[in-house]
Amino acid sequence: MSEKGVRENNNISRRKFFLFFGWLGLLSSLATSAWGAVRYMFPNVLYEPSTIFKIGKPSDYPPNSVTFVPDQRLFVVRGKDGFEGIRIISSVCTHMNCTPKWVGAKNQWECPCHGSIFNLKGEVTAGPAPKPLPWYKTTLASDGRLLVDSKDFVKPDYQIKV
Amino acid sequence: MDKKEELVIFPKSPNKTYGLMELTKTKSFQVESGPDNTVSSWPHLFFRELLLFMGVFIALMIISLLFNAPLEEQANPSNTPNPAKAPWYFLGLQEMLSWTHPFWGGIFIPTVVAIILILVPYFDRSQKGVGIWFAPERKLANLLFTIFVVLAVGLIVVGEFLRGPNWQLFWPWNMPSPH
Amino acid sequence: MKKNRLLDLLTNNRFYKSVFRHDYPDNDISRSEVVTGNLLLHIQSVKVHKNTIRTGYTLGLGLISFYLFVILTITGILLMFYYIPSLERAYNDMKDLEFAVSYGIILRNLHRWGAHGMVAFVFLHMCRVFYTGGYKQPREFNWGIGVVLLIITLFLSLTGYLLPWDQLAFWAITIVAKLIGTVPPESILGANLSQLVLGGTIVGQNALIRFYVMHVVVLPLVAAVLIGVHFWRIRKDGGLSRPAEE
Amino acid sequence: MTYKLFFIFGLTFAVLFGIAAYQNDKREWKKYQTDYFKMELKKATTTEEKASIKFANEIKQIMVPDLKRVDRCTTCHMGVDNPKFGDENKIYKTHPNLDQHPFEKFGCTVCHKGQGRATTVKAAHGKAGFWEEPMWEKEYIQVSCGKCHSGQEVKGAPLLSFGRKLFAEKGCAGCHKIEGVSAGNIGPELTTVGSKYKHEFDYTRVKGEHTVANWIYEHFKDPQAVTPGTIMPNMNLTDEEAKALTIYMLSLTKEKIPYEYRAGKKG
Repeated sequence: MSEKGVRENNNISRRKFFLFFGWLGLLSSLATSAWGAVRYMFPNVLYEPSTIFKIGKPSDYPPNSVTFVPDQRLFVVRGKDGFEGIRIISSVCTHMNCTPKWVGAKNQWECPCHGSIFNLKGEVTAGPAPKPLPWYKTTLASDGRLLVDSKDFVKPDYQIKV
Repeated sequence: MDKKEELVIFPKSPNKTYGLMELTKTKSFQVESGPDNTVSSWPHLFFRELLLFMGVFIALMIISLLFNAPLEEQANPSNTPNPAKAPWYFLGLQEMLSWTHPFWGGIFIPTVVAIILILVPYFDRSQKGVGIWFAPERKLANLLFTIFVVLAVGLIVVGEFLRGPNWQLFWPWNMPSPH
Repeated sequence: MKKNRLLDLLTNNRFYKSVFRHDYPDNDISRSEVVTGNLLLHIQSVKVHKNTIRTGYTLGLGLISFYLFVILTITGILLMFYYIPSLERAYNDMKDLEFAVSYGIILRNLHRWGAHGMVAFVFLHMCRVFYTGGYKQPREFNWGIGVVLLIITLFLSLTGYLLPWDQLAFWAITIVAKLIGTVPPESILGANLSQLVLGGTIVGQNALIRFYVMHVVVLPLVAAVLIGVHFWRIRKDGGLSRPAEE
Repeated sequence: MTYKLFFIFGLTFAVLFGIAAYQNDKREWKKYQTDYFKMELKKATTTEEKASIKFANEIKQIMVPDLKRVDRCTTCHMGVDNPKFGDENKIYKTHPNLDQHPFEKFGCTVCHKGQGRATTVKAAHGKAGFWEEPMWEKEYIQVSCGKCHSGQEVKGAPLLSFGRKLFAEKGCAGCHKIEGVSAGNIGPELTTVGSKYKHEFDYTRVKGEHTVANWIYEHFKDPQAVTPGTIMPNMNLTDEEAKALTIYMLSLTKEKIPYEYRAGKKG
């Protein structure tokens, strides 16, 4: 190969080297920035209400009743189903997040959206709901109010004696 | 000049007529023409454009990594900073406002300037000096435009760097620090 | 041979053809279709005059302005996810971007400095076109679009200036609003214009949402359309201006 | 040349994005949290306790919508509600009298000032650019007690109480009006003097630091020296008396504290 040919060959391989790393830098940066944009979309702080919150005092809920607490979307069940104490059940239908209504006459919750029906244990007796309504863990706070943890699910027999 | 003759790819005889007989497989569609002054957009133009984009983004990224965008105290209608300045690109306007009735400095002059700018090509119709930086044939136009640029930039510089509390003139090194 | 079959499988189907509108470019017809069907080569011609790529001629100023516009659009859309144009939230959202959101501050910095840069480069681009006589026939109209684009850039920058709702923003916009109110006759035209811009008589919630809508929807849309026309005219007016050829 | 430039730019791109990612990931507060977890691990006695400590970095915040505050102070000051940290250095130290001022109700900045949303040391303490309310230092924290505690004597705030007493004793009430306290009309009204902005004061004759607190303090020590021509007499106050009065003046703010946050009210 002539000297000129060698030089040209070198030039071409140099160019290939530059192009490869140039594109590598550019594309890897694009990937990084895409990942950064995804990361950006997940906030590090939330301004949502706490999942641990206080509702009323036990005395606010009469014996043998089911009371709807609209702000936190739950029912306070006192008495009923052979229990003495207070139990808290979610009022968010497990099907499509509608709010089932308490029908005292039939002792069951009926969801208006797609007709799911939940019995006193929270179990689905009819309709499309895939899971029973969850019961929330509750404790008595120092000021005498009920402290509910809506992330902590308990069995239907979990109750607070009053 | 002898080169030019070589570039005649297909010398024609004046005694004959020619017709297109056949399309042949070649790499170029340049029939009957010598080398022109054009280059392919890809890669020559596009690659340079990509490079320019990378350059712009690199510069912007470096600035953004080094300096945080300004954010002062929360807006407070009862607490006017002294001096209160418009964004820098409007400081020329604010400077003019401080001399005249706001309408003349702030609305009339800028509107007239914008209209004149749009109409420039219809006044300056000579075809000389196109595509040449500071063409000598365009001395007057360039001079007028330079006056406009100097005024526009100069007013901004005055507003940004020489105006202090109560819109008084200060030298940059004497500028009282805002509280 | 095997490789070709794989390519054939990938390219010789209706989906590929519906996207690319031509066969795999392994013959001249397909290759020419690649050229004619390419969006970039639609905006810019397949071959350009040498003068176009002379760095010293354009200095790339127009393209820099366009790139900044693109960067501003992207960062701006991302910032919109966290920014809420309300008096209670706007300033706090700025603080959150700085202190609590991943990559929040770098996006804000890119947006802010990019906006300043765009104002400067659009102006410099105009200077370049003037000093090279680039506005002359047949490019008169495109020059006019350019001037309008400069004005839109200024207003884009101005409307964005209010959004952080800090002292700098508030008082700058207060001054500008007063300025608009002085269009004579003040009591009829000026007062109404200022009312139109602020949505009231003070720089408050109504002004903030108006500036926001102008900043994120109206002005960018107008700018994008005009930029499209601007580019189209460059090609239709015969590419970039250049000296007459001997 | 073009290709060489492309190579350089490509690498610069990668480096810059690397820096951005690094800068974003390496936040000041993470170091403080990690240190806290390490200390917690050292203090843990049972294996169960040790297992429960997770080195998870996250921004913590206390939301107090009533007071329009979001305080992220506990992101670094993680020991404030942990009784085990009573003897630690001041970054992690347990906060005293938590039962009286639970910060899930009050937040931090309502008393301490500073910038609640900030997560860097300088900015959070109100010492970095454009924040009107730097953190109160040392005894000046008593200024904040005065916002809710209106009685003559405030327990734990001796200087504030002393200042209030001095205001009555030194005859200040004769010239100055404080809504609900005095009705003088010779000197300027002082009802909201603590809410005045820093730039509303003239610091040309102030010898020390150019802060509102220091302006008021020096003015008490020698009114004529700070405001020539004022008719306010020099009361020959001691340093302590001047400081007590300054603290009282600063506690007179426009800030509206909701009913259930004020002292002596149950809620």
